[in-house]
Amino acid sequence: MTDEELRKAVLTALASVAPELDEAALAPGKSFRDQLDIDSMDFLNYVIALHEALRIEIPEADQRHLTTINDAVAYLRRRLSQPTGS
Amino acid sequence: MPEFRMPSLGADMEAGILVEWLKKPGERVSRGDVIAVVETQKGAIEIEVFQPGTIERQMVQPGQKVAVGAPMALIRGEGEAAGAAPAPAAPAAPIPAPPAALGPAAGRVSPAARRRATELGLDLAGLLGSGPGGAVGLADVEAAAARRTQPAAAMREVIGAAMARSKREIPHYYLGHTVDLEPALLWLEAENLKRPVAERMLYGVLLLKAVALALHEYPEFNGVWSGGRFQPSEQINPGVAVSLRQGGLIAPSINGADRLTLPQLMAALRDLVRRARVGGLRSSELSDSTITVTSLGEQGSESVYPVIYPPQVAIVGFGAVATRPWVVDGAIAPRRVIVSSLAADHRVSDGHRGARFLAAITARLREPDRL
Amino acid sequence: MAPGGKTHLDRGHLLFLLKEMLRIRRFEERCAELYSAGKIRGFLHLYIGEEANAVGVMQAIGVDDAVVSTYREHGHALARGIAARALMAEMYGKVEGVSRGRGGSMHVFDAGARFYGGNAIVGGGLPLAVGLALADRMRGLARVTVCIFGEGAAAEGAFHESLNLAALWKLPVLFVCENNRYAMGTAIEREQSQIDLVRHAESYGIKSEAVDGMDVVAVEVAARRATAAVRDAGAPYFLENRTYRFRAHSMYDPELYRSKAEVEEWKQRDPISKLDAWLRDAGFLHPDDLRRIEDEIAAEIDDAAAFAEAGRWEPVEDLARDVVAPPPAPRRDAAA
Amino acid sequence: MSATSYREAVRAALRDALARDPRVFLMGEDVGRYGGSYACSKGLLDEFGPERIRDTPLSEAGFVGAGIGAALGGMRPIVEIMTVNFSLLALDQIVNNAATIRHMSGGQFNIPLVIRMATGAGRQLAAQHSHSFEGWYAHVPGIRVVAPATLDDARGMLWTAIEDPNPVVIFEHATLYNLEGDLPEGAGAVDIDRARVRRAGRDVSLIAYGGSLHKAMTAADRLSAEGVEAEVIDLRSLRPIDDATIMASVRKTHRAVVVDEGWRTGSLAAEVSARITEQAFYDLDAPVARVCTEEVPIPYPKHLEDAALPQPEKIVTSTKALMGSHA
Repeated sequence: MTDEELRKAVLTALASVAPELDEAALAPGKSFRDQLDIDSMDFLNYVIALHEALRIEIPEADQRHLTTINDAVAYLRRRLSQPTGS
Repeated sequence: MPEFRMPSLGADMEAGILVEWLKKPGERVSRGDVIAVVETQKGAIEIEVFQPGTIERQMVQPGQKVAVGAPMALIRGEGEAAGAAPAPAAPAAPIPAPPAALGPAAGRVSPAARRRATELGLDLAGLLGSGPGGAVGLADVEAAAARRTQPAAAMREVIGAAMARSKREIPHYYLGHTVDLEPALLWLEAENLKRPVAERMLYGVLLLKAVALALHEYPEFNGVWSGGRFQPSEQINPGVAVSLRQGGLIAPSINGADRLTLPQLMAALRDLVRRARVGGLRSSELSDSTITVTSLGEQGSESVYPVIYPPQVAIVGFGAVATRPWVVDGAIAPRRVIVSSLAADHRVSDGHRGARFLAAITARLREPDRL
Repeated sequence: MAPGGKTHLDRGHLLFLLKEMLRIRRFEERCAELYSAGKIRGFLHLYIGEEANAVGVMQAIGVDDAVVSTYREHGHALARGIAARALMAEMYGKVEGVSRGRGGSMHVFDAGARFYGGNAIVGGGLPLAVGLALADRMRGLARVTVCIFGEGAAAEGAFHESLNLAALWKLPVLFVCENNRYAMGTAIEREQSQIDLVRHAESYGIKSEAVDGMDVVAVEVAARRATAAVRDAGAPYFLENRTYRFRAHSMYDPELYRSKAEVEEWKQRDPISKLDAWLRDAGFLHPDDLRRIEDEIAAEIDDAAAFAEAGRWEPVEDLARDVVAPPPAPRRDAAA
Repeated sequence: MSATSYREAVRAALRDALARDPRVFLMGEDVGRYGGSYACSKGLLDEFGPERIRDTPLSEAGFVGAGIGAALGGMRPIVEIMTVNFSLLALDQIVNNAATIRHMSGGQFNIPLVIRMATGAGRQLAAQHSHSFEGWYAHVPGIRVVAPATLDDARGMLWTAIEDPNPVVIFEHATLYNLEGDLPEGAGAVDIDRARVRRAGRDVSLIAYGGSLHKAMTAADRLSAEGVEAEVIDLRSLRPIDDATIMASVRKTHRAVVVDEGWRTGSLAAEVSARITEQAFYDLDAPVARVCTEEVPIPYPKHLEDAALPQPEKIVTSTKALMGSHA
């Protein structure tokens, strides 16, 4: 997957919990938890959405790598290039 | 023959507008079946039937505004003869007039409002009028349009009315208690490690379950104030305050939370939050709560001083999880703690019992594996 | 013939008077026929029997003077010089009519002839005449306004107000009351406490006289005397022309209010027959002359009717035309 | 700017017109020696002489008709009828002659005549001297009808009316003659075609004219204190009615209250209301309301007269009723 495709996937997962999301207004390097008022339930649903879309397991400890668009793309690129742990 | 009547979906609801019937005449319905969708100030809500039987006749049509308690349909019970209703000409009967209580202007829409609604593609059927004589005016249409994109406005009114009533009528008392959450969180983290992402749990579930279980010992916090007295509830149905993305909040209940396992409770909570945020709550989920649990920890507030949602008599709040120096076994150690709080109705309970109720919640959280 | 001054009773003038009266009579007879044929509609008040008054009075005024008349004004208009074509076209309601067809029989207006209606509210024209004369007075113009009305108007407040004003302000108005004895169907004895109308005018200090309205020469003589007095004194004058209409008030009425015998009696005094007989007796009128006059009149009226028939209807899009005049120039905005 | 009164503004306008055009003259009952029933022409007799400041007998039909005749005869008469109540005696001349002659002469004759009259109630003059028949006159095509409600208009409408080739009836509300205010030194002619927004607002349009304008303004002040911003429209011209200004306001505010001292039935307010429903129906957010005089001959006692007439309180009440729960 290209970075652009990954970015799309992250935004899609995010939009499932924050439908009013305006991509243009989102700073890609900053935590969207504050920008989009994402609470832990939203965040969990976002992670689950990523998990379902990309079919990768995301350990709880790794969730902190998913809080900005840029971090998430980088993390997912890394994860997808490794053989899946499952 | 029993009548199906417009249910009261909240303390401030006076009427609802029938959006659609989901069951047709002649169809069998069981207790709990969703029979219709009704538009309220809170949004479209599915309403259930509690009377098993067969729908004999629908008495109101979509678009009609129906006062709380007004009959909407006739339901023929098991073994009851068809046509027992004294309405042989029923199918040809004209649509009943709206209840007189709605006033002469009910259903009136100003020309400007009608045009604006057309422009906005807004369905006028759901609107309550604030114009002269209760007619729907331009402002009502604009407000409805704003609500559509920002439901907060109408909800704010509902919350405001309920909270004002609460503060006016309920003599609140408040208690706070700091809970050492370290054991519970450690247990949860270990548990989550074993679980695939879709089955992970949030610590809020532990809090909810602890409250539900503690209510077994303190039933005076579980129930409603009705008819001038407290009516305890057999069922433990904690309402969970869910903040909505557009603002406002709603507190649907998880019925029988005390009997659900943590994973079941987590699933129920996830489902509830999702449905609360996209719409699609059931009427009973909004009217069945026997107590409310609210958590504002995510926003960093250390403690919450909540307001009771009438007709309930208590609300339990949780603040943020914070790491604090804590004395453990005579030595100071960093521990993650949380402040629990209780607002309760003095007409029903006293601070003494309230303090013990909070202590019981704390005790449950100390033994997470037993939750 | 010069306005005012003495009447010159030569043959030519007498034949002219005869012809003028005949023109009016034949014109109106044709109008009655065209009314019956549906070409003319609305009210049509015929002047037949009263022609001596219009013809006699009009001899006394000049082109600068003004005429204010009533709804029984075809005779006045023709005698004043308004073309039969334009008058007939007005009867038809055609654009070519003297009032562009907007007025019809009752509302003949002609700026060129200074002919100010065609006023169909009884008594309504008298104040207008007072105002026209007031304007002349204020503008220093030595003109006379002739104001013609019936005896029915003498019972209206406007009659008394106007006579009072004209006398009070000494305005050059010649009031000509054509007393045909019936205010529509009400005989003068049944509507006036003082049937000698001259005395009403005299009570305002207005010089007044009664004249035989069935005698064109008598009317002309009196009218010349009256206009001369108006010009000389710069004050109003009042003529009561005692006359009679031979036909109904409007086109048709059952004439329950007067006897056939009375009508027949007055017809013996027909001003046209009377002048015709007098001219024959005096040897002024040869039968060929009368035939020629009648032929000329018939040709004129045929022409007028054909002209009216061929006239145009105003487009309905112009309905609101001439309700108000456009304002003169852009105005300063008060908010500016 | 200089302090002046409505009466003085009318007088200044008369003096100006008499000085500017020798065809202009003033005619009416007691306009000369007496100085005008409302003292509008006081002093003009000395200045312009008895020919041009012409006292008339009590002959309304006579002198109004004479005014029409004089206009036909090339003059520019200003006829003062002492009050609208007496104008009924001249109604025939105004309606049957002034209004019709241009049309029924096929456009041959204009009637450049100005008729001024005092109108309205409010001074305990009882039933025969308190009429408001502006609406009757405004009913008639062929005349123009204006109602100056301000000093500017009292000063400026007359000259424009005199220049107009049509008969213009000017209604001066009798309670306005003592109205005081400032008038610019160079104040002069103003249009007589358009309504004017006297106060801008967003919530409701109060449409008034003449004496009622000031009641509407008072009501607007009170409404503002309660959070309702009323736009006040001064009709100024009652025929023709300036639909554009009215509709622009109603399209903005979506609500209208028409204030009219005439009786409600068949009133000018009815006309304005009908036009709004014809032209701005889909902009309305509430029914058009009217505040008119009660259907009773105006009584003599002050409390009853007050109760009969439109008042600021009634305007406020009617407006609030239109606002529903928004006020």
